[in-house]
Amino acid sequence: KFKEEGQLTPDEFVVAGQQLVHMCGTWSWETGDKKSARDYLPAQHQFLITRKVPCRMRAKISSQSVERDIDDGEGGDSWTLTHADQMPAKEEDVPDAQPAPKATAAPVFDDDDDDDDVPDADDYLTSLGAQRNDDNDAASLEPQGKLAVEKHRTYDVSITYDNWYKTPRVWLYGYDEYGRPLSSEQMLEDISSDHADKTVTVENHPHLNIPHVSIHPCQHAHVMKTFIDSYESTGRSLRVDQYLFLFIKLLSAVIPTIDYDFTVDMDAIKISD
Amino acid sequence: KFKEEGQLTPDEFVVAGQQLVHMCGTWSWETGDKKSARDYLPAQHQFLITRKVPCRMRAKISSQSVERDIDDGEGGDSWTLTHADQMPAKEEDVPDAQPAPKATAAPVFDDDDDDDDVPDADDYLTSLGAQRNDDNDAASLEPQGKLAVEKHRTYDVSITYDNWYKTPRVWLYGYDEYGRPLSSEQMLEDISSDHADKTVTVENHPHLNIPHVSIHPCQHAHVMKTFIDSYESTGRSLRVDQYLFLFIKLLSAVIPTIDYDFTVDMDAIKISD
Amino acid sequence: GSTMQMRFQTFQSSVEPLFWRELADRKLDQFMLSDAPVPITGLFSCNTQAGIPPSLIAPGSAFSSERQFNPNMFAVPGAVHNCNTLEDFKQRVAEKSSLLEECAKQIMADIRSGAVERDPALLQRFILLTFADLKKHTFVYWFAFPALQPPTPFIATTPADQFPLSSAFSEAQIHALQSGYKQLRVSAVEAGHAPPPMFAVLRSAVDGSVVVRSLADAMAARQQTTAADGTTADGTAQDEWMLGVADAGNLADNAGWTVRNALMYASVRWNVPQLRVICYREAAKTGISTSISMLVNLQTIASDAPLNPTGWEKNLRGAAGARVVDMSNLLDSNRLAESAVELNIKLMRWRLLPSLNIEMLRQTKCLLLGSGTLGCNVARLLMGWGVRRITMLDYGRVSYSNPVRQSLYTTADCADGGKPKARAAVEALKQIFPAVEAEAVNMSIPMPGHAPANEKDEMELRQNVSRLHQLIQEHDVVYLLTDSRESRWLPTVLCRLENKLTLNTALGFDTFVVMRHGNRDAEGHEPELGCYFCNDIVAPRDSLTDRTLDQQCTVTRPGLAMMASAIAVELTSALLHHPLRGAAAADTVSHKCNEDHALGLLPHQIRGFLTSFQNLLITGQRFDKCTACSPKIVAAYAERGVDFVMDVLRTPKLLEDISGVTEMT
Amino acid sequence: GSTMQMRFQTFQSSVEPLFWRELADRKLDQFMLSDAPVPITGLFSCNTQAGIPPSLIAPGSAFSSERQFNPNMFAVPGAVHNCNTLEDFKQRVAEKSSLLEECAKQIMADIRSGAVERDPALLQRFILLTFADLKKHTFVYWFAFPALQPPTPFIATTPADQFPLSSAFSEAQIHALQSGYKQLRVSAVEAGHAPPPMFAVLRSAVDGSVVVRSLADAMAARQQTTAADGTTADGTAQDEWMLGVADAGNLADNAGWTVRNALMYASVRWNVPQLRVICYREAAKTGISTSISMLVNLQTIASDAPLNPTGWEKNLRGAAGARVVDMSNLLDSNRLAESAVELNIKLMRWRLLPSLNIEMLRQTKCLLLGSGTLGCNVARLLMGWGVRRITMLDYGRVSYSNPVRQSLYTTADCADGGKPKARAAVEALKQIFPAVEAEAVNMSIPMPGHAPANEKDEMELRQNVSRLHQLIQEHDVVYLLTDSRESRWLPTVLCRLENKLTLNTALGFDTFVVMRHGNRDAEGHEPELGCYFCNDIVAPRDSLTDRTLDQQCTVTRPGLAMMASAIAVELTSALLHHPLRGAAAADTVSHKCNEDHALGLLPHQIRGFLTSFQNLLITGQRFDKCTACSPKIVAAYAERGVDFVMDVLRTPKLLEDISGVTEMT
Ligand SMILES: [Zn+2]
Ligand SMILES: [Zn+2]
Repeated sequence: KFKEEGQLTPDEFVVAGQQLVHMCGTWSWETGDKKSARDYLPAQHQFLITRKVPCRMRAKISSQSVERDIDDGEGGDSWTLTHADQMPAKEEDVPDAQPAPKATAAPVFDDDDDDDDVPDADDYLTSLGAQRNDDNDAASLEPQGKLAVEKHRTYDVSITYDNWYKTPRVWLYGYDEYGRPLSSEQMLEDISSDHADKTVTVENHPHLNIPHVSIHPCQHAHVMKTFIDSYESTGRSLRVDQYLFLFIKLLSAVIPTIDYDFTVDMDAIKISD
Repeated sequence: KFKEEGQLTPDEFVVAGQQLVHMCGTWSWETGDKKSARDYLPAQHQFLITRKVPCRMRAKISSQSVERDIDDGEGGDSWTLTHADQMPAKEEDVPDAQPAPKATAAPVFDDDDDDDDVPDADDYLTSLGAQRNDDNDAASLEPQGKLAVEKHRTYDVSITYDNWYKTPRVWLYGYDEYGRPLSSEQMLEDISSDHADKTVTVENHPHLNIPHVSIHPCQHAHVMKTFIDSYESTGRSLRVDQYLFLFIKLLSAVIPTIDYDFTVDMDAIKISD
Repeated sequence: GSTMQMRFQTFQSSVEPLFWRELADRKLDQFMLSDAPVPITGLFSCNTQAGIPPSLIAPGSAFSSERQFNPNMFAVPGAVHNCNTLEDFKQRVAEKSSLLEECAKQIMADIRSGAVERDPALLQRFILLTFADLKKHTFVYWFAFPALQPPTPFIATTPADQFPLSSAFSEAQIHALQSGYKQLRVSAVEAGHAPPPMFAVLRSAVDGSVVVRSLADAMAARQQTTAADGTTADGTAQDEWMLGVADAGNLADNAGWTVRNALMYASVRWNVPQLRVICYREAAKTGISTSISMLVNLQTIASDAPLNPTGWEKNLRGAAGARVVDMSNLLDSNRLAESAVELNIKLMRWRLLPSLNIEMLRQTKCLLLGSGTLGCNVARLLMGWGVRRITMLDYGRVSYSNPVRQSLYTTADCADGGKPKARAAVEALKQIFPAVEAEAVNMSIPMPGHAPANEKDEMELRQNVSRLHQLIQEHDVVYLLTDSRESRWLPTVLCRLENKLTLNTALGFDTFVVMRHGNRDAEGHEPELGCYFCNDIVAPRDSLTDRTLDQQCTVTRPGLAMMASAIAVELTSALLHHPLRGAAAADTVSHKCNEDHALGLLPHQIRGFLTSFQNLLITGQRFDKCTACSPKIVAAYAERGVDFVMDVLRTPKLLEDISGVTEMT
Repeated sequence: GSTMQMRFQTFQSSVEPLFWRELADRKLDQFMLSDAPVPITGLFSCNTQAGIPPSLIAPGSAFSSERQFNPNMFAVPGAVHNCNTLEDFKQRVAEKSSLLEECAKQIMADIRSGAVERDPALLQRFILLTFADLKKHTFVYWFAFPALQPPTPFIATTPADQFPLSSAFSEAQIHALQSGYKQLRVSAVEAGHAPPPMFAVLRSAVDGSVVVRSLADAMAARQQTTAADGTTADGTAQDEWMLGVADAGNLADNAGWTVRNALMYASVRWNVPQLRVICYREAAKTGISTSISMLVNLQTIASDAPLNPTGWEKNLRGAAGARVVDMSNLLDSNRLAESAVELNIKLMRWRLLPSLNIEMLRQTKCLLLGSGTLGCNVARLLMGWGVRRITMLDYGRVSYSNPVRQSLYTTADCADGGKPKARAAVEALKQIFPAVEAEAVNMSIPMPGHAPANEKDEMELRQNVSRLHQLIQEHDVVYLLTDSRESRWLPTVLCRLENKLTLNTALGFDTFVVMRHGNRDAEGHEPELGCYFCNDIVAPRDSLTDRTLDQQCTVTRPGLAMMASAIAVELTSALLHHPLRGAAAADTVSHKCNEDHALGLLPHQIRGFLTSFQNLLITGQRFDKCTACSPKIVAAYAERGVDFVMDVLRTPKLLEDISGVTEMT
């Protein structure tokens, strides 16, 4: 059935989720808000989450990525996506996990009070008890020094089951380089404008009841079907428990700025095949 | 102005009201609910009222009254009224004030428990402390004996000033023969069906905030103008302080069942002229 | 022969509705748990008509301390004893003799102290015992108009046929009496006092001239005379003092209630064996001609004489007992709302739509499948037509994006994950119109292509099929207002089976369709008109591949839903007023099949195009192989019921096979 | 040369939004005024990327006692000290050294008691000091990750270039390490425990095989060996014990923060002078290749040695200080509503109307004259389009007949004579969409033929003229939605003068008209299109004699107002998106003057006929002698202002004289 329609049943979602958690350590099951639990899913397996996934590049920058229209065969409102097999040309610009930068010296603090990242309005509150280097702890290496840390964001990525569309649905919640939550507008900066305009919305997370960026699932089954067909056309066969790996490939097409390698070895699907 | 348009200013309304109160003892000014006071009227002269005006005949019975259409000169939705000078043919059926019936005997109580005018549901409450004739007071003459009292209703009639239509507006609130308030439906029984269907509505009294039967004032000025013209065509001249006498004539046309003689000597207008 | 024991026409209490509201308000704001007596002011007039009981009115202004007096309305002092509980009320009733006795003593004290001469209203004190059930807006009450009884009944020596004023007074005297008393009352009112309900009259023995004096003045003047009977000191001129009493009574041969205490007063204070009493009555047209007068033998009242007070009002059964009044229709905002809304609708009938069948609409049961943008507006509009029985069905919860477009929700409904929509909608309907009989059903509609996920899900889906069937059976009109094509399938089948009037509304971005599904007529002929699915040869299924009006990611121009909802409801109303209802033939602008009726055309489909503000009326014939309304599909459901539906949920293509579409293609 | 003082990469605190909501909820429901420390659970992982600070996460589930563990997320115990007031918070900050000291003592106690071996997470206790401003949804907070400091800094004897695992381990050993620790964590989780963030490793001196053991097992095994350095009793085989620490750090030449207390632990408990420490790091793609290891010289820690704890997190300025976070956009329902509504509108643009100018609509100020059936619906629809600035004007109060048809009111608004309509409407708008900038104006519109009653009235009317003029000046779009013809006159004149986009809507019983008044174009050319009054030659006056659509006794079919309101607002939106706005030429179905744009035709008038569900698009030219919009009338107002209006109120016929209509007839 999942091959025909690109959809999953709730039970299949759980199976595929178990496989994802097993294979990729960053993913884990969450219970979420008990009041919002869906009874067609086990209480302990309501949705999947992986926290603090790095995202270094704004979509604005990466939007020159090579794109390709996958014709949905019906004309009209075509489903524009950056094809997974053809990652952004600038991907190389994204610093890789290795080599790690060296911490060269004691942290250098930014003395510029006009730093626009630091809200001046909070001066009063944040200066409470503040003394620069009040505990002379030479052995601690602070992350905030600008020389040591580049600007980056992180995202909590979660995958829920959408009972209407019978597909997984992805939700993103972002933090800035100081660990502060991003606004919806800021999060949308990380979505390529093509998708931000068409398929990405800001909605309340069904289990967390907090607004998240989400890819609207109305086309997921359709695209997953295309993916599965394309995958199997190479002679391989996809098991339902591998569905989510392919699904993450789909995400990487729509939101390429997020470092999915952090969560999944994107080659795992070939390995486990 | 009142002759041209059939309208009154608030000040003229007060003048005409003073004249009515002066001439007809049953009418008096009321303050009403302070919160609902209109600031274009003196606090003590918000509206006129006359209480407990008798009404003996249901409109159902009197609706065979002779009617005449006063053509409003514009065709269309003509203003149907029972002309004031041509009171219902059956008016003679209404017992006159004289001769008064004789109270012949000690009151005869209705022993029929099935009497549908007396709510059985109230039995419990109304039987509280009830003992028939518990104080043997032979000198009191009770009104409820059916032989002594015919079925009748009474109405509180009030006249407010309508600042939109710049005319007086009449409101009726009725009681049954036991002094109990009537429902809106019961009150509408006393309106001839022609008017009940067209110009009489049940609305909240603007100063009492209780639903009353009211004649919608949208045609008042028009009809009053017709009345005034007709009155003056006989060579007489109408003063503004006589407006309300004529207005009550208008009411007697729309709601003929109410005994306006009780409140106004309908000939007074000629006398005071 | 010519003497008779006097009898007195009682008051009938008459309470203005505003009085009860004021009592309720004061109970809540001022009295609270206090049941101490509270002074109130009652009113009576001496302008009453024969055949109508004299009223003692408890007016809306009874509690007010700022009083505006009218020379023709007599204000009398009373006290309301408002009990906290019905038990207290019963207790007070048990003690009612002592309550009356106490009041009578006060009256006698005022007589003896001369207070009555300064304020004659003190003679007409009254008692009101109440219990206010503020929840039910019901009031139990009992009035007493205390009358003091002399040792033996008062005797009138004037025969009843000489009671008319004209028997004892000339026309000029009557005129002097009327204008004199009027002046007395007017000057009291002008001085800021209540008009006095008693007065003294002096008729000159010399020239028969009649002068009206206040009681106080009369007392002073009479003290200057030697003889108690009004004879002057020199014994020559025997001017006659008389007592006038404002009399609410209207019987030709009996005095009214106020005269009773007046005679007690005169017995104690006037010190004469016999007195002419004028029962003063005045009407707009007849003047004071209905007044009566008579000579009454007064009595000597010993200072320790028992007062034997009487005066508890009889109830509606003529027995001594409390009365009860239900003011909920006047004081209860829900009832107020109800009558106001009824008025709205009646006005429509009175003015412009005489054929409007209000009662039919009121009894019509409407089932709204979907409580979103369309559902909210349709429900509001149905209430506008006086429809009372509305069932809202939805499965969702109210989310923050809803209230702006879904007119029954507010932000408060969105907190904590949101209230179930159907419930929130019903709550809102009740706030708008408390008398609405609205019910909420929180369930999802089983849909082809949306197979059960597991056993538990299947069980629920099966229940939902049955429940939906039952709901449709129980209603008269069914609205399909959901946001997907496939969710309309099962209701379409069920409505076809049950032959319910079915209104189907769907929105595009700037287009909409409102249609009625065909109904069988009274003879059971199959409908001419099609359903929502008649134009398609593809069975409804998971609508990912659908590109119909009701696309999944519904984005529509804000005004569209109001337009479509309004057309759906107006069409409903027109259909309900047509004798054939849903079986009526379809009108188009150029081809009117139905005789004109006030509510207009009865088209099959109205397709609206917002970009040009145009609507097209379209008639679509029934398709014999329709995947929803064709006889074979309906028969399959009739035969296999829930099992059939479950098969369809799993394999929508089945519909094409059963209906016969598959063979065609 | 090859030895270096060790430094440790700090944690960065990262709080999930749900944590703050949970804290706020618990503060309200459980803690109330208690500020006793409450246990919470933090999370960290050893999968962090270079360049990104290691996070200690306070998750939404931090307060939950039912925990679900993940082998890759390390749960560590913390305590939140939530202060009642900002003053309390400051006080705690002043005492922060002792708070830290206390926690450090607990850690040392757990080390010495062996508790750490049973539960290694105890080593990574953390402190969270908070003050929650629940009204503003603002949280002030300060984390401490207490680290115990040895008397002198720890020294690593391995040079940094030999930190990579491959310098000390073979590939097989690395693999054994990874799978061994994974197994240790998985079995802990399967047993319902948190994964241990520390482990022991034994490398065989014989075959170099690597075995991962729990700390507790290692302690037991090591006690069986004689030598503290791991030498077995017989002295032959020197198996090497090593300490593994789950390390959130990601620097190539520094250990992360968790290693710091781990070294203190080892110094106290392992009783060896030197130890190889594995800073265990693991990523999805790169495995554990970013882990580092080094030999560290341990120290002897006297039982009374000072702990010198450190670890208060630096704030965003790099100074020791509190942080503040404003969660109102996530936790405040008003903000939630706002973003949801914005989404609604953005969806429209994204999907179907790329030209939609959201910001323009948001800034457009709309004045609604009349808050009845039309006004309520128009206001709702404007919000649907994202219009935020809405002024409702009315003079009436909400009565019981209103809520059913006037969609912003409920029965509750009708009590006690009713709230002023404009105010009640604005309150409702805010409940629907809290971010709306709605204002209420309670005033009547001066009308021809409705002359002032007296001086006071005149003064008020004069003020109302000025106020209306000012309101119209301040708004961009004016809706005429009143229920009489004459009340539309003054706004028509003022809108013409101020050249405002004017939408006029009027209802009959089953017909309606929606029209826009003509506007001057940018060059100041007089408008082509007429106004509401252009078709009449009679000046507006007291509408008793009017038989126009907006007849006084308004009775309309319920659906009509929604249709007309929707058309009025949709037309507005189309006009606002046209470069010429109200000066755009008028389209009809057969004659389109404006190039197609997404929002459709721009007709002058839409007349709707409900009985046939048809709308007619009509164009009416401006009438040069119009009693409202003709230049002479506008000039008369411009010249004489309020005085002119007062004359018109008294003598409407003046309008016919001035406009020149009189001469014509
Ligand atoms: Zn069909
Ligand atoms: Zn004009």
